[in-house]
Amino acid sequence: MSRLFEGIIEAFRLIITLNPALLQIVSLSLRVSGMAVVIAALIGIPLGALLGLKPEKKTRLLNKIIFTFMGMPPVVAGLIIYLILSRQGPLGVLGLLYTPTAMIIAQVFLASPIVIGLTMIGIRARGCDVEEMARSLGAGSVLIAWTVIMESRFAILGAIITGFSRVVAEVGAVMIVGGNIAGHTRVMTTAIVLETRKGNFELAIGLGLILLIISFIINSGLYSIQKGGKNG
Amino acid sequence: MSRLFEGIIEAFRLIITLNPALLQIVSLSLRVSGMAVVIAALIGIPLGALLGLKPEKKTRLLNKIIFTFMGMPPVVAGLIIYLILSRQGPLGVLGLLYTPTAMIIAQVFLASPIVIGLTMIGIRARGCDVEEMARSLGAGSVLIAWTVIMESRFAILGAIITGFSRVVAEVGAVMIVGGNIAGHTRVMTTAIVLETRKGNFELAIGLGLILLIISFIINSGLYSIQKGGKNG
Amino acid sequence: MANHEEFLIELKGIRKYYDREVLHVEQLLFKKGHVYGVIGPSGAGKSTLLRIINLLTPPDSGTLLFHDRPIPANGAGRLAIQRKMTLVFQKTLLFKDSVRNNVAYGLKARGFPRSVIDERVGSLLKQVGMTDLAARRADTLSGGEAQRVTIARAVAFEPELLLLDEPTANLDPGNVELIEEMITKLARNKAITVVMVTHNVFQARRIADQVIFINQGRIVEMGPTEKIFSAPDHENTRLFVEGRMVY
Amino acid sequence: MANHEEFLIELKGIRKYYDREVLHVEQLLFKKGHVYGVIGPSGAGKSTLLRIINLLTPPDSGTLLFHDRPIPANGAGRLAIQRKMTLVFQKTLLFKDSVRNNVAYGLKARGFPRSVIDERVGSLLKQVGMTDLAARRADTLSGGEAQRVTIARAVAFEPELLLLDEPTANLDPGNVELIEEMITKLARNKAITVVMVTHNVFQARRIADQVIFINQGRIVEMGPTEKIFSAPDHENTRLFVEGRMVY
Amino acid sequence: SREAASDSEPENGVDDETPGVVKITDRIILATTTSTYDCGLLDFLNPLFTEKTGIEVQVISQGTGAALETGARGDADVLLVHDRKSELKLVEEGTFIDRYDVMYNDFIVVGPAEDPAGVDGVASAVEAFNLIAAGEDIFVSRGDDSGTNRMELRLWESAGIDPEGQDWYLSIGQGMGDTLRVADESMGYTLTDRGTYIAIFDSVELVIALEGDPALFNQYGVMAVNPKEHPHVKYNYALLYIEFLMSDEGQNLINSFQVNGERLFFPGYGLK
Ligand SMILES: Nc1ncnc2c1ncn2[C@@H]1O[C@H](COP(=O)(O)OP(=O)(O)OP(=O)(O)O)[C@@H](O)[C@H]1O
Ligand SMILES: Nc1ncnc2c1ncn2[C@@H]1O[C@H](COP(=O)(O)OP(=O)(O)OP(=O)(O)O)[C@@H](O)[C@H]1O
Ligand SMILES: [Mg+2]
Ligand SMILES: [Mg+2]
Repeated sequence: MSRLFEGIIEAFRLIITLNPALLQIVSLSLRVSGMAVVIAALIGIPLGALLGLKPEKKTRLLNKIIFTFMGMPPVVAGLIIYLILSRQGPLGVLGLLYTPTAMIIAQVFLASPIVIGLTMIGIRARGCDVEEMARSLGAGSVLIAWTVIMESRFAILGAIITGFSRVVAEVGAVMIVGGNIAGHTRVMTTAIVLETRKGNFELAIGLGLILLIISFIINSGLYSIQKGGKNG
Repeated sequence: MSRLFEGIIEAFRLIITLNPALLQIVSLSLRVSGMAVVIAALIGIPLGALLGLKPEKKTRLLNKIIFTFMGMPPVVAGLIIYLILSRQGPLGVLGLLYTPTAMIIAQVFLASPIVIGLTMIGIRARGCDVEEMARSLGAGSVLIAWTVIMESRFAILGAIITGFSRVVAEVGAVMIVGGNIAGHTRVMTTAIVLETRKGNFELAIGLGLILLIISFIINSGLYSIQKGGKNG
Repeated sequence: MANHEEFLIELKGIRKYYDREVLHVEQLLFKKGHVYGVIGPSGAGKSTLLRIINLLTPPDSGTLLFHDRPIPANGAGRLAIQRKMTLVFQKTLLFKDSVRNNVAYGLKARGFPRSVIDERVGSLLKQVGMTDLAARRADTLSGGEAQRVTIARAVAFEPELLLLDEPTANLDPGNVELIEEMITKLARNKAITVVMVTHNVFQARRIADQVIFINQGRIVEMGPTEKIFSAPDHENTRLFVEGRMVY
Repeated sequence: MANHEEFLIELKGIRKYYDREVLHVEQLLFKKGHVYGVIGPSGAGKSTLLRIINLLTPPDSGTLLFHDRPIPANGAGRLAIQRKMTLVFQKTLLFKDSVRNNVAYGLKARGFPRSVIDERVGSLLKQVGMTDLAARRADTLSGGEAQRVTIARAVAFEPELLLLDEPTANLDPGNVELIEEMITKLARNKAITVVMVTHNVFQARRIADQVIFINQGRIVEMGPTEKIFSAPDHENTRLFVEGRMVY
Repeated sequence: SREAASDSEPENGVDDETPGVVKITDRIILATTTSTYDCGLLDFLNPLFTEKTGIEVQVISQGTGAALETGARGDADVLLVHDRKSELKLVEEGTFIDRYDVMYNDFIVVGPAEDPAGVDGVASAVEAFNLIAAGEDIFVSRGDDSGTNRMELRLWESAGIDPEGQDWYLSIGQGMGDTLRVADESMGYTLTDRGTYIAIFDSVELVIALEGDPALFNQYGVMAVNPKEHPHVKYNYALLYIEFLMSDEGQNLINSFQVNGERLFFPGYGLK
């Protein structure tokens, strides 16, 4: 176990001494997963709200499909995006493979079903009553949506956090479409896998801890936004 | 793209002809992830319900910690379980490494925070009122918990499905603690990674599709249980 | 029949089914500036009627006319009409927000300027005796407090048609009087049409010009308040207002 | 004062604060088999009082005695006492289940045999006129229907203490009479103690033996019903019951 | 048999474990690199060993570093890896014993068919690396401290070039198969072991740019985990496995193994 401590200490030493390579990896992780979650939220929250306001009977099949897509293996998502973006693929000319953009696309693909599905569940609890109240008070569709979302904001926060958790911890897709190129597309999780491959298990765990701490800080931030949003 | 079709057809041919190796892999996937989710649900639903009934202010730190653990990279979870179960680790004598049991342990570790966190969110929406009503009607703590859970069953179904999705699609942890040993600890996702590594992308995607179809069937099953649970 | 122009809203052949027919209204007309009391036993279809008028529940057949024109199925035209009316739900529902923001909601939806909003909200909270609790989160209010806030929220933007579903069910006599005064004043001074469902026949008698008695989804009788209470055409109406209807 | 043994429940020095003090009861005693009417303006603390008695809201100070013994803080003893009483919430809450299962809930919680449950539920649904809707999902009921179901659910297991928070607020005169009869019968025939909060002073007058008037968290006056209504000690009591209290 | 091994059967990871009628009496865990496993060699050899001994071989294929670490922790019984220097060091330290040079193949430089750096016709790897660096053509490095990666870094050193951090030098920290795919997609060069290249030859457009340089020799070793360090390991069975691989039969089998019509490994020690 002492080696475990060494590994963790080594990881923290790297962070505390502001090791540029590690900082760059951390910042790329956050940019990629952050951007992916923002996009997934912009897609998923309105869509989830829409579905959540429909009677459950009508959306049953769609629900099941969305839930199923939550279980998309990241490797498969990565491969699909890879085949599309690869030189021979339909969008090969864009030259997006092995770029952060490709990683964002793959993560949006993975996070969206989660945000949609969990938003929908959250809004089902009392969304319809809120929608009717808002409508009766003369709200247009944008304000109705906003109101419904704000009334379920704790559940939607959960949807966003769950989506973020999935992508920031995910390695299969970003590895395939990003290529884990040092200084270019290497993120925390791919770095962890690399250290694992090299047999530096303890350093890998140390990096994992750093990732968790960062997640914790981000979660706390999201939490306070949610609280502050409407006199919490 | 024609190769993609070939790969998908090949995957389905394997399933339709009841290829024993593939069937064995599928069944192991389901047994491992199914068992992990059952355990995670047994841990997570009561715990989540308990937290969801507490005033949000009191559980804020705990919430954040649970949300953070949702973002545990599977590789790191796998490494931690590995170091514990490894011959030199504290539980090495049990000889659990590279067994399905080890894989279940790792997946429970990954699924529990999701089930806890999402159950908690689901129950917050109206759990306290329901709890008080049940208490006032003379329910003991078991019946109270049951009632609260049944009243939020749609949200809890979502929690279970999200947990299952995460672990059935996960590869980092089962690869490390299971070892992807053919005929013994190889599951769908590790098989997909193996095929990917060998360049058989199309077969990998085909296997991914099969996994998604299985997820779909399971989701549909869970759905009808939820509907049947208490007269629709 | 009176000049057609006076009619604010008209229901024609409206029917609503759930597991059975719960509402069947051949024709119903509401005049501008009048106060209508809707009475009837539990489950008669009163709330369903209000919800249909407020365009929340689509009827299974029939049409609604607003100022003599059919209401568009969707789009800006429908929203414009929806904005001319509002419904205070039987089941009090406030947004998880401050009391002040709840009352301001309809005004904000209509794009009123901030200063007008502040002023109206302030004055309304005062009228319903909730000034002290303006900053309170709405979900901590007592039953009667919440009910007063929903009423303030509904009248804030002075709708042409105010639909009230048992709005004083949780209020004590003093507060009931206060709300009743407020409502009758709105009808008189601003020509607001009020349709109020109430199980309290005395209340209907106090404030309504016209009373509609509904039973088992049908309008049994509609007429001037005094007539309904003193000389109703139907036996059931008499039994109901005397509290002697047997179920 | 009467023989101590008659007291079912006693409150001593109970105080509850939120942002301010909302309830402060020096002493309050409820006798077995009596019907108490609790009246008072909106926000007076009536619901808070019932919730404290039902052990749902812990008071910030003071003690509750049940049959002269303090109520244990938790464990089987507390559950046993909790099972001897029940509260019909002001805000109607039914479980997302059939009407029948809702009414059966308290019986199931107490482990009544299936046959007894079926029989009681059937008879109660008949009493409140809901037999036809027994299989209906509770969340599709009308306001008054739901309210009747909550009352049936509460009386099904014949609690020693029945706490009612505006239980007929959404009911029409005929149904109100029905429920009132049911409640007074329970008190008379089964010696059930009833504490009923109502904003309807006439109702309090009709059914209560004793009336408690609460204002701003304090018990202003408590006494036999006729005394409170005809010769109250306090000016405010008189103003309130006459509906002339000014806020 | 040779036929079965030389068609595409072994590439099919799903199809490869049809349990024979052999009665399994015990199991050992073999930690190995992806290069020996993914090409199907072990799926070809191991059933024959099981048939002989009744011992099932459970294969865990990892990066070389992870495989060595797994062995060092006592979580495997026997290892088949290709990082001779580290292996010998660990044997010296007593972590592993009974190490033998079991087989070898060679590294090759592969690149796009257009050969932008003009490597074709060059005889030495160092020279080829010089040309790639001079033309700033893309070079994909495994960057995972594996045997292949160390070999590549030695070649850069010999060429007197420090490619680290250069725009054209992509260090990706992945396995050989993945590295070949990245090189293929980014139209770059890379250094690979011949086995992996032949195994995935089908799915990439890369061609061999340079081969045959004696400097590109790739030795595989087999060794057992030292039972003195880890008393629970199945040392006797591990020895049986090592004996099997080193036997004439085993060596012949290795020699006969083909993928895509090409021999992937040569028995024994290469640099005689
Ligand atoms: N969670 C809370 N936080 C702050 N104030 C509260 C909270 N709950 C209740 N109150 C306040 O306590 C006071 C008493 O509430 P209570 O519900 O007991 O009133 P009530 O007498 O039942 O009134 P009503 O007749 O309107 O139902 C009210 O002013 C209410 O706003
Ligand atoms: N979604 C639904 N499914 C089935 N029946 C419904 C549904 N909604 C309402 N109903 C039934 O329609 C009837 C009329 O309901 P409505 O709410 O209009 O009654 P109401 O006159 O307002 O009664 P109350 O005075 O009790 O509020 C009731 O019997 C009710 O049970
Ligand atoms: Mg109604
Ligand atoms: Mg109250």
